[in-house]
Order: sequence, then structure tokens, then C-alpha cells
Amino acid sequence: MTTLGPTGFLALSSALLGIGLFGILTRRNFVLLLISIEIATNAAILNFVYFAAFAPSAPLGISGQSIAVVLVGFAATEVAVGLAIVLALNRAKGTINVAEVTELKS
Amino acid sequence: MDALAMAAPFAPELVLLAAALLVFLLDVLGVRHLEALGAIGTAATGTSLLLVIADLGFGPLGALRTLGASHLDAVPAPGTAPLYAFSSFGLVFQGLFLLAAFLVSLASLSRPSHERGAAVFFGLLLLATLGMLLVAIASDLIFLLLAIELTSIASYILVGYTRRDPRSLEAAMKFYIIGALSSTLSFFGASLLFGAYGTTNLYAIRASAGAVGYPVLALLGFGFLLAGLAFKTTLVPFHAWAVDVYDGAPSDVSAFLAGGTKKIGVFAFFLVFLGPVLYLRGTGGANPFAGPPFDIGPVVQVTLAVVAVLTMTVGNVLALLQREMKRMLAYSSISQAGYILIGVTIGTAPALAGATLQVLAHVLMKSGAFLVVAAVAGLGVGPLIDDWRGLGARRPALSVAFALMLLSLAGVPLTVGFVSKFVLFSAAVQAQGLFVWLAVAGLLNSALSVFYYGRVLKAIFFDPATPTPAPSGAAMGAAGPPPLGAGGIGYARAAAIGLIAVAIVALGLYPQPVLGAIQSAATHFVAGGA
Amino acid sequence: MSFVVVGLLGRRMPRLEWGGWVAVVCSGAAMVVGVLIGLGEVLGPATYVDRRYTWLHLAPSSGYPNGFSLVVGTLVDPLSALMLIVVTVVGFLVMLYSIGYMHQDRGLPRYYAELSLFLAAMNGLVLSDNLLEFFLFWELVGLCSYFLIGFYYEKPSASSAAKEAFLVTRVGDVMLLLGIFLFFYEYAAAGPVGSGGWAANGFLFVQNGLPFLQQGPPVATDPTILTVAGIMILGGAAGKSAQFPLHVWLPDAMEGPTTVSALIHAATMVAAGVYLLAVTSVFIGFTATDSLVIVAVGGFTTFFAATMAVVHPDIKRVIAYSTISQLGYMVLAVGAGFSMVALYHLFTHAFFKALLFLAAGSVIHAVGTQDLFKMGGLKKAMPLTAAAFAIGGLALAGIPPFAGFWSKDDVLASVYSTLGSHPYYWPFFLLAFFSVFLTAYYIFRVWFLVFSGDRPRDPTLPPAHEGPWVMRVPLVVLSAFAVGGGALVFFPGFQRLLLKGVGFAGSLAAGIPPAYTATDLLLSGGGVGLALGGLALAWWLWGNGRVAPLPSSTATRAMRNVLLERYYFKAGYDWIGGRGIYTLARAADFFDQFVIDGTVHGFEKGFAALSDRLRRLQSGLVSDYAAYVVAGLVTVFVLLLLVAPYLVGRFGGT
Amino acid sequence: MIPILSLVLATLLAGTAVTFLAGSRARWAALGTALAFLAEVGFLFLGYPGWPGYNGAMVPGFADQESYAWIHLYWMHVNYTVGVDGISLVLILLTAILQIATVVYSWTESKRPAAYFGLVTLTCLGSFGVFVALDVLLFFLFWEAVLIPMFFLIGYWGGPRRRYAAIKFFVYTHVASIVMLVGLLALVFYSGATSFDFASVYAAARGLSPVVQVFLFLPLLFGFAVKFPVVPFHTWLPDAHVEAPTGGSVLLAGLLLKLGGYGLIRWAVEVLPVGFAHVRPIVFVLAFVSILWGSVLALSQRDLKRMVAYSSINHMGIVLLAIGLGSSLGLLAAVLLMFAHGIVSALLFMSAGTVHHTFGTRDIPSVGGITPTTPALSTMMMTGSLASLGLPALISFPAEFVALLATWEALGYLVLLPLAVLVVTAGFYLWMMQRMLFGPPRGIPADAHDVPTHEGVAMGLLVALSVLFGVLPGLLVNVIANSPVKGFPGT
Repeated sequence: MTTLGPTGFLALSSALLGIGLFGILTRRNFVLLLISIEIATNAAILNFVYFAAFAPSAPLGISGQSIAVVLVGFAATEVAVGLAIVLALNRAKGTINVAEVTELKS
Repeated sequence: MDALAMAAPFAPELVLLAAALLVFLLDVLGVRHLEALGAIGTAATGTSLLLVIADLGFGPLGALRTLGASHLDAVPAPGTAPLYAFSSFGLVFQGLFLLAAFLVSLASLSRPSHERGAAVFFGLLLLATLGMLLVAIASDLIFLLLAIELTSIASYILVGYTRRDPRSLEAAMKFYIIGALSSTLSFFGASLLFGAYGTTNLYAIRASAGAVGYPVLALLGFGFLLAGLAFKTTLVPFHAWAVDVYDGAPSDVSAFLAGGTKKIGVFAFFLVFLGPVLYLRGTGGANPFAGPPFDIGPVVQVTLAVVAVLTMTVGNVLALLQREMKRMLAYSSISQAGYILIGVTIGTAPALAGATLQVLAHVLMKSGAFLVVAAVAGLGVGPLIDDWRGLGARRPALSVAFALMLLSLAGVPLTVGFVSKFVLFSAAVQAQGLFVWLAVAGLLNSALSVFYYGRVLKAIFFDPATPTPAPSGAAMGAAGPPPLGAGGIGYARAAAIGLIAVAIVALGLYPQPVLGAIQSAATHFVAGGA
Repeated sequence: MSFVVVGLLGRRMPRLEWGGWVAVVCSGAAMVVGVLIGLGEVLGPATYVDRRYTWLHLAPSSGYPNGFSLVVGTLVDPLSALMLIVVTVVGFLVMLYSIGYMHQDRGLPRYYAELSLFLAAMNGLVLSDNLLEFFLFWELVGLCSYFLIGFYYEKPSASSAAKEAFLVTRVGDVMLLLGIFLFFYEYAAAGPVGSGGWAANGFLFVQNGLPFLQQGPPVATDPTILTVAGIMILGGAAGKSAQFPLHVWLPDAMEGPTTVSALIHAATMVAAGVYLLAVTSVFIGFTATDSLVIVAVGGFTTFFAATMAVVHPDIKRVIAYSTISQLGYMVLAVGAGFSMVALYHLFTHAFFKALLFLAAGSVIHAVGTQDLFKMGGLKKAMPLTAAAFAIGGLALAGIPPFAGFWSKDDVLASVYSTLGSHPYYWPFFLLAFFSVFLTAYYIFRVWFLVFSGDRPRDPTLPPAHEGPWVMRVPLVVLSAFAVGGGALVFFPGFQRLLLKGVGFAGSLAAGIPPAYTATDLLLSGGGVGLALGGLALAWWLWGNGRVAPLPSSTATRAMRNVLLERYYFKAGYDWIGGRGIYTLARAADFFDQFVIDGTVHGFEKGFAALSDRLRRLQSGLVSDYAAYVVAGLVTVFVLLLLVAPYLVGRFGGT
Repeated sequence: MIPILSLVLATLLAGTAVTFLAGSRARWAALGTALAFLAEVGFLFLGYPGWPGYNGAMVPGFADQESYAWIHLYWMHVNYTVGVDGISLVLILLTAILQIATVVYSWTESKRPAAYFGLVTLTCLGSFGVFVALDVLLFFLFWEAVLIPMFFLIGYWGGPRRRYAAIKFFVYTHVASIVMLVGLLALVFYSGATSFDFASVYAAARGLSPVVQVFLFLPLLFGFAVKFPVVPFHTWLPDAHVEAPTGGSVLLAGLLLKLGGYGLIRWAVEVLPVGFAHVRPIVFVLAFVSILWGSVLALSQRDLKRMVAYSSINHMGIVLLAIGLGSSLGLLAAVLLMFAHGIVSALLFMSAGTVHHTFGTRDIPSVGGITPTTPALSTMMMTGSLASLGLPALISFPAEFVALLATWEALGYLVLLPLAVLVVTAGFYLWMMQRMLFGPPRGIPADAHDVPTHEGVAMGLLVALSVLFGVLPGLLVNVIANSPVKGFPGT
């Protein structure tokens, strides 16, 4: 089996990030936005795992894997709060389309 | 007791945690009186504020310090990578955060007591403050980012906690999306740095000096981090959310955001960019693609300088024509962030002290201003600046306090805002070289800012009053002693505002005590504490 | 000490009607003191009584190692003694006359206060012992004349005349000030070694008993600067003495009460210019060029003013022009180097000119108009006045043995004596000489128009009558002076007075007393002849009630208009003042409001526009904000990876 | 030795506080403060060599100096340091006089009297502070402390366009003082002074190279020039004067403009002599332009106050010129002129105010021949105008004379310009007098009566002073001449 070199790997994680950002910029639906953000976050998590595995020297302090685990947990919390806001917004304004929630401007 | 000895340094954090839990517990138990919960919040923040001051070893309070002076500014042994460390600089910032939280919760005691969600408000306030305290002791990138996230998540909810007001919900939504995006960027940056340095520990990164394996990777990492943290610090162009959020959120929350949570971004900047980066000086050229060794420090400095000037200018220019009071304040607070960033850019001890003093000033001025806005809104005055016309005649005391805050924001002498700008800019001039131009830019900007602050003062004091809608009964209810201007805005709030006004003038006249502590802390920080 | 006495006199403000008498008494006292001083100077030894007090002492500076001081003091020397007599005597008489002339006026206290203030200042000027103090009082008398010309301030013409007088003399004053500076600059270090020169002692005329001129060689004097200084001094004098081209104000100054015209604008203040020139030439000295310029100005003015006097219908203005013309004679004399002769003419002129004015005053007082062509046949009603006016006229015309003859003749003779060595003086001498004819003509034109004939041309005039005794006494006294004053020069006392005035500069002594050589007699004869000719012409045209028809031919009428319009000088000045400068000012105002302020407001607008643009970006759509974040991210990368490294590489770090 | 200067500051501070709280009795409080201030100033004078009799001895440095630590940073020391020399003493005297005059003049101020008199006292406090401060930060503090009360005086008690005027005034002067602050900071840090004290900055600046001195001098010059005001940074002045209440105009013209002159002398010329020597041509150009511009524009004004405002620009131009000469003679002239202009312009603005509320307008063409109706007023106006056009025996004359003398000494024939302008100045004053005071009565309301007592007293005081110092200028000259001449090229 062939392993992915650092460049290729970075390309992968960057692609993930890019997809996430693209979604954030183009989607108007709050839930889709959440998903895009999650995709982007995963790019970071993936990086940690990879660098932990292929680090030139033994990492000092927390290991990449543990960071990855923590981040997964963090992502979950974040999404929970996000969904809460989605619900509240839906109840208050009857929409979760961010394009229709532009009362505050200029 | 070993555990106790271990826990002692965390006394302030623990107090807050306990208070937060207590608030939620009471909420579950059905005790929902705003006064009661607010009292807990105020007491908790006040207590831990005192504890922090004690840890700094201030005068008599020094007796109750829970943190051994030996632990303060202790440089960890090489090879170890602690998650947290107690630096006097961090303690100073803890003090600032707690000050903001204390003022806000004190003022919030005067919120209409029938208001729902008091538990959420105070509980989350305490949690957010806890996160801020953790930020101030972090010495590991991940620890730092997680602490920031704790605060952020708490504040997302805080913004929208009234659950009925669509405006604040919209604000929460925007806050959340941009915040989540930024945190993602920060984490991505952290991951790249992890790749570049093989660690997320700030000591370690700093200790690795110029020997960075992949300068491009490192720079990319710092770039992502800069973007992520810039969101919290509301640097241009990462600022757009702040205006809407400060506008949409309940004024008290805005006060907390502008005066408090925003500052963790500042501290993070100090930690990440000032601590390690400025010392990452290789001997090689300026081409990041040429491989190590490579001067990261100056490159980052230039970038920060550009961002700082951009932030000041755009913030001020945007505030010029702003017709709504809260949005004007939001923009002005953006420009203030620019001033603070000057300190980060220069990175000398004087600049650091100046920036810190500026942070202190901003805590006072901005939270004070938003508290006044909340009070005035309680008096039935509209959101537009024009609605404030003639307030000077109707509410002299309140107006004078507000005027003091604005003048201080404008950096007019005899106010703390002047002293901070003075120290900051004089530090810039003292650093000489190109930094002088930062000072010039800052001064020109503060000259520009006089326009819109002056406009507000003009509206308040000179313009004839426009007929305002009859204030709600609750607002006019309590007839306080007119000279204090407490009537209708509640004594607690009046006390908080009065406190701020006095502090602004007192520190403007004789800043020496605070300044002394700040600059010793700053010197330690630059000298080597993380 | 007389300075103190007279100084006190000016300060108190009479409040009641008898204030006039107070003023009269005080000025009488002043006259006594003044005359005493004068006589003391005549009889006493030849000393300069000089008292001084330091007014202002400036610390040593880079320019003046000894520091320098401005002093005030009194110097009594022959010149000032002579002037003092003139001023106090005429002053007293005019005060007395005013009692009658002004009696029905309101604002009398103001009148007397200002008049006494003027007397005080005039005496101060005469007695001052240095240029700066001289300038101080110089300005003060100017101020008083400003007030007194504008005494009838309800009359627009009066207040505008006052303004004009002040402004024109102001031009002169400025030149004088510059002249003082120039002299000071040249002579700052001059004088006896160690005295520190003017710098240390003030701008003294006399130091250590020696006139400044003889204080040893002044160090490092630059002739051009001295010349300019002299011309500047002349400018000052021309301003005060209404010499060409600063003559315009004097005729208009006749808007003031006739007494004022008599005292200030005939006898004393206007003479101060001549006095200044005399003092300067005696104590400080002029260069040759200066002398030529002065001669030119004097000679030309003599003729110039005389021509304008020929046609003017206003009695007072005719006399005013004659004053200018006579002052021209004096200036001419000073320029030619005969300061003493000039002062001699000044002395006589003061009296007969005051006489003329007071006589004219009582005429005006009687008939209430100043228009010659309305009067007529007044000699029956006012014999005394007619006689007085006739005496004054004869004196002015220079008919022997009246005072004017001796002095004017002396002037002409002395100037003539210099023609050999200074051929350039010729034209001006001729102008002055011919003016004798004009003088005689215009003054007797006035006399005939006013007094001859049998009845007024304008029947509506009130019946004329002589004034009260307070008005008549001065006429008599002055007439006496006008008759006999000239001959005084042959009295040894008066000679000594004048001669001692020049005792320290012997070359100037020439002409006192007039040495009547053959040529001089010829000259005198010619002068008298011209004068008689003028008189005859006047009689032929205007005698006993005749009215010469106005010239018909366009050429002469045009000529007449030019003269009436005073060669359009006033119009020209008004144009410069009103149109030129004022238009310029308007333009500047426009520039101020629209260009300078406009720039500032432009900045405002620019910022406002920028602010508006940026605000549009705050669309309220969160996705846009996210886009900004991403854009910011990219920007940061560009900065970090490209721009900053370039800058750092270029400038080697911040 | 008693800390007299701090005592004065304390007096004024307390006075301000009391006045603000005194409610309807504020005017008495203000007057009391002013009198106490004057008394203390008298004490200062008595303690100062050269008063009353001139003894050629120079005072080394500053008299009545005090210094206490204020803000001590590791890298800089800011102290509370105050002291006086002849220059500041004279201007302090001016401050006291004008404070009394202003309070008395606006005795019957009915719109928020407590605030009004409080602000007046505060303004005087500020300018006193500026004159005594010997520390960069302290100086700047007081400097700004003058702006704010003036801003409110104009903006709240002013005329119809007061808001515009107030904002304009504040913006102009604030921008100027910001630039000035940069200059001062740069001065401190580039000279490597260890503390912000005048003494240390002064000493340290000696070591600066000419180029640096020039670059440090320019921002200072700009900062002070706006306050002067020097053309073309002057347009705030006419508006501010026209809109300000009379008391405000008096303080504005009498004190605030002097701050510029004093600051230039103390913090720029004396500290950076070499830079100053190089910049002098610019100074001269500015001065000449202001002199000319001011007088010519005054000629074209219809509004009495505007006219006086422009004449102020003209006079301050002469002051700038005198400072620019860089000789001790010029310095003396400058200070004398500032004092004189302070008194005279105050008098003129008071007259303008009285004219305004007596005849309902300040428009020169529409009021005339007021002398019969209001003799006292017109007498004082006349005195003011004559003094302002430099008539001997009135206060401006010695000042202008010395100024012109010094100009001639330094610049030779260039003196012709200010000399010629003297005529124009005389021109517009006389024209004004001819149109307003003399001539047939015009536009005089039936109920017009002469000056109210309190205003008369205030103006009379100024008239008396301008005569006193006009006759005996030595009183001031000796004091000024006794102050050490610091850092002039020639000495």
C-alpha cells in the first residue's frame, strides 16, 4: 500500500477546509452552514492526527491524537449550541434562511 | 492537604465555577429571582476579583494571596510543557476580565426583576468569565483555544438569551456562524503550527527559536491563527459581525462583550504573537520559501501593523456617519482594538504596558457606555443619536458620566483614555523607527474620532430636546435622588456607572498605582514568562 | 518744569460752562510760563536746560550690549523757546477768543478739554528732548486734531474729514517712525565714547551739552541709509505740514471750528512739521540729496497750493491753502539750509495767519456762511474785523512793513544766495518767487469779496455785527504782532534768540538778520512789485463789490475745475482707499471663506463619502461577513508570505 | 518657601468647584476666586526680581519652582513641575485681570449662571496652568483643559450658529494640539531626555543635530500656529468669536491666543534654538502673511466682532514676527504685545457685546452716530480702537514700537510691511468709528441707554489699565526683561 506524503496530505486537509469554506460562503440554510463548518473543522482534526503520526520528533506536551479527540468533543458542543439557535430562530422568525434574517445592517 | 495546595492557585476560577453551578442549581430548584441570582453573580465576580488582586500582591490584600509568589512568573523547566502557567501579566488581565464581569452583573441587578432568564444570564455570564480566566493562564495553544471557545459558546447563548427578541436572535445567529468559522480557522492554524513545530506548547514553540522546520507552514499557521483571533478582537476585516451583534444584543450583554470577552482576543494575541513570535528570529534572509532559518518576527510585525492601521481607520470612518448610538459605539470599539494592536505590534515592554492600560481604559469606557445606553433605553429614549437630544438638561448626572466616557474614548486629557493613549503612543515614539508612524496614525485617528464623539456631545448638551415617547412606568418608577441620576435607572446600575465615571477621572489624574503593576507585569512578560 | 505744568493743564476735564474760563486761565498761566522760559532763553546764558527721566529701559541684548533706554525729558533750547512762545501766546489768545466764538455750542467741556490737551501735547512736543518723545507727542497732537476736526461729529463731512486727516498724517507718521529707526540704527553707537550712543541714552538731540550733530564722528554711517532716513523724516513733516503730496487733508480739516483751524491748522500743529525739519537739520543733519528733495517739495508746494487758493469760493479753505503755501516757504528755507530763517517765517506766519483765521471766524460768526460769493460790504458793519483782516492780508502778501514781508523776503533772499552753489534750486526758487504774486492776489480777492462793496450779494444773510470783546481783543493783539512782528528780527534780543539757536552750527546762521545787499534789495523790490501787482489785479477784478464774470472759454473753465477739484488728488486717494484696497479686501474675504474653509469642508465631505461607501458593505447578510473573513484571511496570507517578506528584505526589519 | 503656584492652582480649582455648585450665587464665588487669584498673582510679582524696581540681575531658571513625582514609568518620568519666569508672570497677570473683567462684565448672565461662571473660571485655571507648567505632559494637560470649557462656552451660550462654531473651534484646535503632542513626544524621546521636565528636555535637546531639530520644530510650529492663529489656519477664529458670548470672546482673544505665543516661545523656540534658526524664514512668511491678511480682511468686515477678530489675527501676526526675530528684544516685544493685545482686544470685544445688546446688531453700517446716545460706550470703544491702532500713551504703542525696532534690527527694510499695515489698521478702525460713533444717528432704538454699570466697570478697568501700562510700560518690561533669555542663537 502506498502512503500519502505530507504535501499530498496537506492537499487533502486543505481540500476539506476549502469545501467547508465554500459551503459557508454559498449556502443560505442555517443547517447547511452548520454542516459546512463541521467539514472545515474536520480538516483541522485530520491535520492533528496526521502530524501526530508523521511528526519528525516526539511531540512535546499533548499528543496530536488526544487533541483530535478533544476537538471532536468540542465540535459536538458547538453544533449543539448551533442547533439551539436554529430552533429559537425558527420559532421567532419562522425561517432558518440566513438571507432573510438581515434586520441589523449598515 | 496536597489537593488543596494544588487547588489554591485556582481560587478565583473555582469561585466562579461554584457560583455558576449554584445559579443553575437554584434555577432548577425554582429560585428565579433576578435579585438573588444577580447577587450571587456579583458577589462571585467581586470575590474572585479581590482574590486576583491579592495574588498580584497589592498592598494589604497581598496577605490573602492564594498563589505563592514563587509560582508567579516562574519559567517552567526546559523539556516540560505545562498546559497553564501563572504570569503576573495574565493575572492583570484576569483582573480586567473580572472587573468587566463585576460591573456588568452589578448593573444587571437593576434589570426589571420580572424579567425571565435571569439564571441563564448570570450563569452564562459566570461561565464565560471562567473561560476568560482560563485564557489568562493558558500556556498551551490548544488549552488557549478551548478556553476561548468556552467563553464564545457561553456568549453565543448570552446574546440570544431572551429567546423572544428577534433582533437579539439574529445577532446570536451571526455571532455564532462567524464565531464557529473563526474557531475552525484557529484550530486549523494550530494544527499547522503543530505540524511545523511538533508541539502546541507556547514555551516550546518559543524555545525553538528560529529553528522552525517549515517556515511556510509556520507562517500559514500564524496566518490562520491571526484570522481566528482577529474575530474575537474585531479587527478589520473580521469585524463585520461585531457591529450587528453589539447592536442586536441586550445592552448589558453588549457591555460584557465589548468590555470583556473581546479582551481575551487581545490577550491571546499577546500570548501567541508577542510571546513566541517576536523571538523567532533566525539569522537568514526574508524569503519564507528559502527554508530555515528565517525571520518570522518582523514579517508578522509588518502584517500586524497594517492590520492595526486598517482597523483604526475603518472603525473611525465608519463611526463618522453612524446614526444609531449602539452601532456608533460598536465602531468606536473596533477602532480602539486597532490602538491596542499597536501595542502588540511594537511588542516592547512600554508598548505592552500601554496596550494593557488601553485595555483597562476600554473596559471602563465601553462597558460603561453600553451600561448607560441600557439605562437610557430604560428611560424610553430611542436608539438613534438624535433621540438623545436634550438629555443633558433632563439627566445632568447621567449625561456628564456618559460625556466623561466619550471624552475618555476620544482621548481627552484628565481621563484614563488619555493616559492610556499617551503611554501607548509615547511607547511607539520611543520605539522610534517606523513605529513613530504608528503613533502618528493613531493620533490622527483619535483626532478623527473627535468628530463623532463631539457630535454625540453636541446632541446631548447643545441641541434642543426632541419630544421623546412617554417613558415606561417601570423606567420612571423609582424616584432616586436626582443629583445621582439614579431615579428610574436603578441604584445598582447608577452605582456601577458612577463607579466607572469616578475610575475614569481618578485614573486619568493619578494612574501610578495601576500603571506600576501593569508595567512590572509587562516587563516580566516580555522578559520571559510565557 | 513747564512740561509738568502744561502737562497737568491738559489732564483735567472742565465740566461746567465756566470750564472755558478755567481753560483760559490755565493756558494764560502756561503762556506766562512759556514766555518766561523764552525770555530766560533770550536773556540767560547759552545753555540747554535738559531734564530727563528714563521711561523704558531695555535689557542688554545681542544687538545692544549696553541695553538701551527710551527717555522722556525736557530740553529748552532756542528753537523750542521760540516755538514755546508762539504756541503759548497764540494758544492763550485762541482760548480767549473761543469764549465768545463757541459760546452757544453744546459739548463745550469736550472742546476745552481737547483744546487744552492739544496745548499740553504741543508744548510737550516742543520741549521734548529726543526723537522718540517727540514722536509720542507728535501722535498726540495728531489725535487732538482728529478729535477737534471731528468736533461737529454729527456732520458726516466733519467726521470723514477727521478720518482723512488722521489717515494722511498717519502715513506721514509711519514714514517718520521708519526715519527714526533708520537714524537710530545708524547712530545707535554714535556719540562720546562709552556713552553708548543713542542706544544707551535714548534718541537724544543733545548730549553732554553738545548737539548730536557734533558728537564726534558717528561710527559706520551709511550715507544711503542716512538719505533715506532724511526723506522719511521729510515724509513725516509733509504729513503734518500738509506738504505735497500729503496736502489733501488740510483744506478738509476746515470742517472743524474756526478757532481750531486758527490754532492747530494754521499757527502751531501744522508748523510742527517744519519744526521737526528744523530740529533735525540743526541737531542731526541732512544729506545733500535730502536738502534738494526738501527744497523741491517746499518750492513746489508753495506754488501748487497758491494756485488752488486762487479760485476757491470758501473763505476758510482759501486761507488753508495759503497756509500750505506759506509752510512751503518754510520747508524751502529749511531745505536750503536756513532753519532759523524758516523758524523766523514760522514765527511771523503763526501770528498773521491766526489773525486771518480769527478775523474770518468773526465774519463767519456774524454771517453764518463761509461762501465768499454770498458775503460782501461787511466793512461798514465790522470795521475792526475788516481792518484786522486787511493787516493780516498785507502781512501775508508780504507788503512792507508788515511782518510777512520781512520773513518771506528773508526766505527768498537766503534761498537765492544758495543758487550759485546749488543750480538745481533754481526752478523751485522761481516757483516760490512767483507765488508771491498769487498770494497777494488770492488773499485780497477774499478781502474785496468779503468787505468791499456796499451790501452782501446774498440778501438773506443776517445783519452782521462785531463779536464780543473776548473776540476783539485777540484780533487787536494779533494785529499788533502782524504789523510789528516781522521787524523783531532787527531787535538784538530776538536776533540773539535765533542766532543762539544756530550758535552751534554757524553755517546755518546766514540770513539772520537779512543782509540787504544790492541783489537782495532788487529781489525784495521784485517781490513787493509782484505782491502789489497781485493786489491790483484782485482790486481790478473784485474791488468794491464787482464780481468778475466766470471765465467763459472751455480751456480756462477746465483749468478752473481742475483747480477746484484740487488736481483730482483727493479723488485719486479716495479711489485708492475706497475702491482699490476695499475691493482687495472683499476678494481676500471671499478667498478666506470659500477657498480656505472650502478645503476644510472638502475633507469633511471626503470622509463622509468614504464612510458611506464602507457602510454599504455592512449588508446584514451573515454570508457576506463570512466572505469578508475569508477575504481577510487571504489578505493576511498575501501580507505574510509576499508583502511583508519583501518589505522586511527591503528595509531590514521594522 | 510656600508653594505659591500650587496654592494658586488649588484656589482656582476650589473656586471652580464652588462656582459650579454655588447656583444663583455663582457670580460672587467666581468674583471671589478671581480676586483671590489676583491677590496671589500680586504676591508672585512682589516675590519676583525686577519688580517694582529694575535691578539688572537675571533670574537663573525659574522662580517659585515646585516638582513632585507624578507618573513614573520605567522608561520615562512625568512630574508635576511648575515654575514662572518673567514671560509667564506677565501673562499670568493678564489672566487674572481678564478673569475679573470677564466675571464683572457678564455679571447679569442669566442662562445657567453657575455653569457659565464655572466654565469661565475653569478656562482661566487652564491657561494659568499652561503658563506655569514646566512638564511636557502637564503642559499638554492644561493646554487641552482650556479647550473644553471654551467649547461649551461657545456651544451653549453662543449666538445662532454656535454649534457649528463650537465644533469648528474644537476640531481645529484639537487637531493642532494632537500634532503638537506628537512633536512634544518626539522631542522628549529623540532628545533622549530622562524625564518630561522642561529642564531635562531643554538640556537634552542641546545635543540634537540641526536636521532633527528642524523636524521636531515643524510639528510644534504647526500646533502653536493654529492657536495663534496664523493664516491659513485661522478660519476658526472669526466664527468662534462671532458666535461666542462676549465673555467667551474676551477669554478667547485675551487668553487662548496667548497660549499659542507662549507655547511657541517656551516649548519650541527656547528648546530648539537651532531648528528654530533654520525654520525662521517660514515663520517670517507666515507672520507677514498673517499681518497683511488680518488687516486687509478686517477692512472688509461688516460685523464688528468679525472685524476685531481679524485685527487680532493681524496683531498676533506681529507677535509671531517678533518671536521669529529670535532676539531678546523681539521676545520682549512679543510678550508686551501679547499683554497689550489681551487687554485691548478684551476691551473691544466687550464694546462689541455692549453694542450688540444695546442696539440689537453688530452690523457696522446699520448703526451710527451712537455717541450722543451712549457717550461712555463710545468713549471706551474709541479708546480701545485707538489703543489697538497703536496710539502713544496707550498700551499697544510701546509694544509695537519695540517690535518694529526689533524687526528693523533683524530684518532691515522688511519692517516696511508691518509699518505700512499700521496705516491699514488705522484705516479700518477709523472707518468703523466714523460709521458707528460719529455721523448722524442711525438705527438707534428708542430705549437705547448707556452702558450698564457692571459692563462699564469692567471696560473702565481695562481702559484704565491700558492707559496705565501705556504711560508706564516699564512696570512690565522690567519683569519680562528679568526672565532669562534661553537658547537664542545670538546669546
